Amino acid sequence: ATLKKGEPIKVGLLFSLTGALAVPEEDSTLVLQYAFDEINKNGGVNGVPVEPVIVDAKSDFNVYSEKTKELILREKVIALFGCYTSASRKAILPTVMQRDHLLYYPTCYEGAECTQNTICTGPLANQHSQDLIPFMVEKFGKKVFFVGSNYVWPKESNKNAKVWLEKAGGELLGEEYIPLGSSEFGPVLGKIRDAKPDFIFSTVVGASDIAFHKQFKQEGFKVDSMPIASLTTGEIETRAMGADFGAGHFLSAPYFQTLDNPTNQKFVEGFLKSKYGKNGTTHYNMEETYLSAYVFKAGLEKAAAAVGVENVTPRSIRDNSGGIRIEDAVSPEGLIWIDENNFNTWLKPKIGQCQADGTFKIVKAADKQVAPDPYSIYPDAGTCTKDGLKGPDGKVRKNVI
Amino acid sequence: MDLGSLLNALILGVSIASIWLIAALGLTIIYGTAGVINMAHGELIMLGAYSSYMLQFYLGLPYLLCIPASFFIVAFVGLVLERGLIRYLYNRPLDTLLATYGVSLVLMQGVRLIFGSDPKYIAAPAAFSSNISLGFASISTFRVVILGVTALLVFGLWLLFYKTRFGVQVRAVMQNKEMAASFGINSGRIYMLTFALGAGLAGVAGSLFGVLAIVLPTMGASYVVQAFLMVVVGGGSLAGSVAASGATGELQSVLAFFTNDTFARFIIFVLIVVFLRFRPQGLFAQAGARR
Amino acid sequence: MGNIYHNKTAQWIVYAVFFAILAVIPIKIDDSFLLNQLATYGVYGMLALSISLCWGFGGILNLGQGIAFGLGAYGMAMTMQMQSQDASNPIPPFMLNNSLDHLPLLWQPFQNTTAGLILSVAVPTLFCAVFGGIMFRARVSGPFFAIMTLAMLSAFYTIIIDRQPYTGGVNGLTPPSAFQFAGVEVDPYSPTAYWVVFCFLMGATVVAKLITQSSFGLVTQAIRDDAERVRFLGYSVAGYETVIYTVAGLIAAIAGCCWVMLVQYVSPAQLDVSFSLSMVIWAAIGGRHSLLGSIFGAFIIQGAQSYLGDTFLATWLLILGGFFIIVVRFLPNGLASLLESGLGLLAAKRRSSSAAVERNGDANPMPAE
Amino acid sequence: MLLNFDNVASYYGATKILKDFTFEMEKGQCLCVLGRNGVGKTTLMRTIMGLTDKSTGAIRVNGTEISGKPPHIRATYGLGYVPQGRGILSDFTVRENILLGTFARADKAPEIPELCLRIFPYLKENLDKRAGLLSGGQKQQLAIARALAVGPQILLLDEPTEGIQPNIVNEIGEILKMLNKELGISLILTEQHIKVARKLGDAFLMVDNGRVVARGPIAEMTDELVEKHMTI
Amino acid sequence: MAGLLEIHNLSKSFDATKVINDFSLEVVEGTLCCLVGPNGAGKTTTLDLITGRIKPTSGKIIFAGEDITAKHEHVIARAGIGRKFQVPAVLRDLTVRQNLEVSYSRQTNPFWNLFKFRNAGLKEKLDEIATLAGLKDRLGERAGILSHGETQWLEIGMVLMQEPRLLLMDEPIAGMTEGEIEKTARIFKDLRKTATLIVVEHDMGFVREIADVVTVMHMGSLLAQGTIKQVESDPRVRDVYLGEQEAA
Ligand SMILES: Nc1ncnc2c1ncn2[C@@H]1O[C@H](COP(=O)(O)OP(=O)(O)OP(=O)(O)O)[C@@H](O)[C@H]1O
Ligand SMILES: Nc1ncnc2c1ncn2[C@@H]1O[C@H](COP(=O)(O)OP(=O)(O)OP(=O)(O)O)[C@@H](O)[C@H]1O
Ligand SMILES: [Mg+2]
Ligand SMILES: [Mg+2]
Repeated sequence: ATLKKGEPIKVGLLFSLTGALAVPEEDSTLVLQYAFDEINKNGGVNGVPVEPVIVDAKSDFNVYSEKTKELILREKVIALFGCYTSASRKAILPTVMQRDHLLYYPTCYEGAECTQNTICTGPLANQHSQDLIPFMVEKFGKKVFFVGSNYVWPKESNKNAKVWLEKAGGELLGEEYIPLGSSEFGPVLGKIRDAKPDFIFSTVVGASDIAFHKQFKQEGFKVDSMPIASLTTGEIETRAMGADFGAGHFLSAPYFQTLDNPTNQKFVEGFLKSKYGKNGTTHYNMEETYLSAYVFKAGLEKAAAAVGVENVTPRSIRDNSGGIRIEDAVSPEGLIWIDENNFNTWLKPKIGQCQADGTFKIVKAADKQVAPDPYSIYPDAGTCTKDGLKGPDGKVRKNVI
Repeated sequence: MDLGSLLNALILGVSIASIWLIAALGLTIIYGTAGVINMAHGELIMLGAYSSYMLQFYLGLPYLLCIPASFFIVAFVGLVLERGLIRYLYNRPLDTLLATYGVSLVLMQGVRLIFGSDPKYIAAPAAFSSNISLGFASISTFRVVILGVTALLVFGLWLLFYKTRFGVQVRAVMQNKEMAASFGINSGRIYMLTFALGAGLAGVAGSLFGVLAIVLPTMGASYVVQAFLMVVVGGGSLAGSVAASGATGELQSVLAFFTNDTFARFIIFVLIVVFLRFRPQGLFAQAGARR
Repeated sequence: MGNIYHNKTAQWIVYAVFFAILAVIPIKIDDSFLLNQLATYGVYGMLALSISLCWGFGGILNLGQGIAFGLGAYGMAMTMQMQSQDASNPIPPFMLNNSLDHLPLLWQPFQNTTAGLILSVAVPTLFCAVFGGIMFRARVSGPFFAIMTLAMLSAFYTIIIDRQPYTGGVNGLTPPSAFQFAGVEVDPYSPTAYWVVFCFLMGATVVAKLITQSSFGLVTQAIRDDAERVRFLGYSVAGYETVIYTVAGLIAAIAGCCWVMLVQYVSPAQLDVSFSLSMVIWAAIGGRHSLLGSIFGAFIIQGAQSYLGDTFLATWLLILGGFFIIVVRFLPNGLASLLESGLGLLAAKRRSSSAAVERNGDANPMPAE
Repeated sequence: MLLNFDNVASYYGATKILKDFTFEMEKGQCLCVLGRNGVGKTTLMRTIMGLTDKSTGAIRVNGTEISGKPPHIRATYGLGYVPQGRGILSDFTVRENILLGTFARADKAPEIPELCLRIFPYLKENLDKRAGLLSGGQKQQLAIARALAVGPQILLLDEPTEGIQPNIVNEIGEILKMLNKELGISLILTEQHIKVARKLGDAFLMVDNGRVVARGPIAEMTDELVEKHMTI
Repeated sequence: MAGLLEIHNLSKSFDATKVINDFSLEVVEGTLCCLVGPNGAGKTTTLDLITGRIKPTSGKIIFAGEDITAKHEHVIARAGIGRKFQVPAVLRDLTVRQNLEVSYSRQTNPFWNLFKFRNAGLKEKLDEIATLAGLKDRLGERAGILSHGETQWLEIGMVLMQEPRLLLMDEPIAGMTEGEIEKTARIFKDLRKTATLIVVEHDMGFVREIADVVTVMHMGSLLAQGTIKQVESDPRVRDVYLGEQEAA
């Protein structure tokens, strides 16, 4: 895919608009449309408007794979924005890599990947809980219980959390994983009751997360004496579970709707008032997705300047994206930039406490941007560089997923 | 792993069983009487949750009234479904599986179009978000409520099916429609009522699950397979479903106590296969007819 | 005389035409996406075919065809994954993340491509033979067997997720490079990949057709009708059921291998209940009693999902659901029965004009043959 | 006229099985329906009950037109049906099967009439046995008992003595005669045995190829007729 | 001379009720044995036991010198025992022709049958049997729509297609016209030349015409055995089964 003069820049939005994944991913599509509208209104990218090609992946990994091919081969988009789950990302990466294309993956993930074709604007596992665990240990006590959904991201996140926990002098009382989508937390809560931790660290996702918080309260647990510190329970979740089930719990994220800065106010107001704001809220995942549009804009412009508009390829955008900064004036969460080696994002994780109305009060913010490190807990695997994973033997391996 | 925790796990097992059972009740009625494999059962549960949500959100109906109201709303949907589609398929049981799968897609997407794909919230009385402690055992009030409702429904269904004329009629129709009709039973009406009843039960389950878990257009999908397993393992009878859910609930709770949730599920699935290997007709199924 | 739909020669001609059309596509059309897409449909076609064979002809409703498909796909993905590991680095990256420091025994045979391919097909087939054998001997049948396959499928699904270090868990396996056979890389977007799938689809269809026309096919149909009675004619019902179930499993396993070759990944989603259900739906919509009809069902439903799905974003599922309902309600034997009754009408017309004399009909209410 | 068929045709699917059926039957009569295999005797019974796919023409019971009515309504006009193949509900007990008969009773009395059990001692002793386990002949007895429980005006008997042991066959013959003569229940009976027909019947209806080929008082059933329409 | 079929001290109980009680029987090759007895005497159950449909509580069944007591249904069928059921059991969704074809079970191995497209000798046999059963012009019909009598004939045809050494006929003439009964009697008498038959019937006229030996069962046990004359004059048989009139 290359750009043609006078034609809009086509990008693919690959999210699920139906099925189980539609809850977060529909918001992603909406916010990206909003972002591109905004960009187009302000003169487009490199002077050319962006035309998002929207497809529905139907929460079905087979469809993700098929639509990826369609967007790349038939629609000839210059870049893809898509996926919310690791599983769908993994499903499409072989195709993306095979075509040497470019995927903007706009949400948090576990890391341990080093490809030459992705740019991620969400927090990595090593950034996510770095502040949260010490904060909770200090505030509530040393003893913690890990609960997560049974898949890769929670497990990897927990491995990171364990590192921070050890540093903070905490003690892990137990670790439980619930099948994805399950809404039965009786047995797990029973174990937690027996273990009596000071707080719970949760990486439960989606509908399960909501059930978890509800049953936590219904089973008589008290948020004051044993709060849940989560990496996922954001504004959509707290609203869906009913504010009184969410109130008092903690979330670590780079963005909260209540962040108090002019850029964010503009973003929240502008978005909610626009035709894309029908779901009535903004949350961290949306904001990360929003940022990816600007990262793309900057990357394309940089690449065009470097190789000439006609020669811009997805790969050249990626290669020119290292070090791109999204300044306070654009980024609702504040300044972020893309790492020059692993193409993940430097950002400031923040900790919010859920209030009675479902919004979050920011109780702590990192004082400076934290570096993304996809291999933080696997130092033996090597380090991720621009050209691939550099192993301890000095060999560079491409496309490691 | 002291005795108290194990006891707790056993008590929890009863509660899990009641959840599995109430999800399976409506299906038991529909499958057991009409032989209809209703893949839309999960979506009927979902409709129950949404009815409660609507009644509460738009009319301000107290939650406890939403439960019976959801029964009637979903029962009505069931009635329409039966009259409009299912009744043409009674002699083609496997086709009902496909047709109702289509129905489930329509219901799911219809609800999504109307209410959006974000989760909804049903408020329950504050008294329900607390727990009851009995010495070292503890259980949430809401789980007790579910258990109570389930027990009540099972008892009511038992009365209805085994102690009333209607029950005999239903069972007659399910065995041989022509003969039942030849002896003055209006089989169309019976089918219609049982289907509505089964749907209504799904509605009750939905309004309970909406509080326990989440209200989403896709929420039903997770219940339908497990409900199915219960009905078939139980052999399609009321007692069978009760026993099957009871056993599964306890197993799930105790196994999860000793291992983890995912593995507990795996074991349960395997046990179901092994069980059906030795009792291919399910629990409480009578030997086939002679030739 | 009679309905040409039931005429064997006519059926074979239709088969030939169908495959001839599929065969000219890569020659006439140069669109790598379309080729890859059609090849994927071909894989779905094989799955629908296997369901038609097992359910339509054998009367064994299999809601767990994902097992054979998934096991085949996992085997193939393991083979491809090992192809992209070199000797200096024999352990797939995801295992390192799961703190495995040597290649598990389970994975070792897959270092050899041939062994991997053989295992990919043999393991699921063997599983079907053993599982089917045990169940059919115990005379599990009808909805009970369907539910068992469903439970078995769920068991596989859960255990694959739970054994993340060996299986990649929910994320599955994503071999980073294309399949290589005898040193040649099979580009999934190339006509080669298309041809491979095409040949397997055609082969499977022809074999399935021959099976249904053999004596075996007749006995199988009799079993579908009344298994109990057939035993007293001297046939081992369990034997027949196991064979047809296993053949269907074999086809699905091959489909699984082809599929991974085309999309380069596999995940537990391939063993999800909804995927196995869709296979049944393809067959049902196309016409489960017709092999070609089922394949056709897979093509049109997947085609509609690809091409109409985005046009009717919000209402697509409504349309799809409505379509199922209408087909099932009015065409119990799927779209194929449309053709059947169409041709039947034609035949009837022909007959009535030639034999109008015999109106006052004698002994037979329905003309025999 | 108790039962009246006026130019009735009856179908399975699109296939016409009964053609131009016209006959009548008086109250208290015993009508024997005769004919070879597959001529439509069972179909006649099913047409009366409304169990065929479609029928045209007029069927009247006691002057009431019933042909448009569904089977469960027809049953309440006092039709007791003993189908061919018995139609026993195998998951029901013997008692429940007989109770089923009472559902169509005009008086809605939910008790088993004493008559039903008196005739068949085996049933009386095994009221709680699952009916599916009965032997063939026992099932046949049960089917008759159930039809009697309806308290019928007309008893439709489709080969009622099939598979029943000889001494009970005789007994059933006696019982039918008793029902017919003493209780005034009208009978429609299909029989393959000319002897039985001659003994029990007041009138006969000879069917061939879906049509009435002869009818009249039983005395008019000549050997010639039998020869023509019953032998192969 | 040893019998083709020997039943030794057979018993069968369901739960508490003893349905077959120490029943023994020997059927000599080439004879036609009629099994009679009151409703519920255990005749059908005996056939179920012979064909392996249910397993006896105790006792032994020997066919052609081989113990078949514990064998599966299809093994027993292959050994040469064909059966017609009391409630006619045909394959209702298949055509009449297919019903007969399936019954022509020379080759029963599933693997062999995968490669078999044409059955030697089938056509002639099928013609012959279809004619015999009077179903010649209904071959294309779905078996499910046949009338009761026609179904009986089809099932008899199916058993004949099997060409078994021993035929078990459970009430073959129920629902047949008198003419057809005569025809059946002729067929059975013909069959005796090549096969052995056990016929369960209540129609004493028919029994009288065809039986070589008559065995009377009562309450699961043997009540009487002998020629038709002997049996008919046995007071016990008259008492429990025949009734006065019939015997007269
Ligand atoms: N469901 C059906 N669909 C089509 N044709 C049918 C159906 N049922 C019966 N028939 C046909 O109707 C004709 C009459 O059948 P019916 O059962 O009334 O015969 P019958 O006189 O009772 O014979 P029998 O003495 O054998 O019981 C037969 O040719 C039969 O094939
Ligand atoms: N599975 C079973 N469970 C309980 N009782 C049974 C079972 N099978 C048969 N019986 C009983 O065994 C007895 C013998 O039945 P069987 O069918 O052998 O009789 P039959 O001699 O064939 O009678 P008929 O002449 O009426 O056909 C009957 O009383 C029946 O109720
Ligand atoms: Mg008849
Ligand atoms: Mg019998």
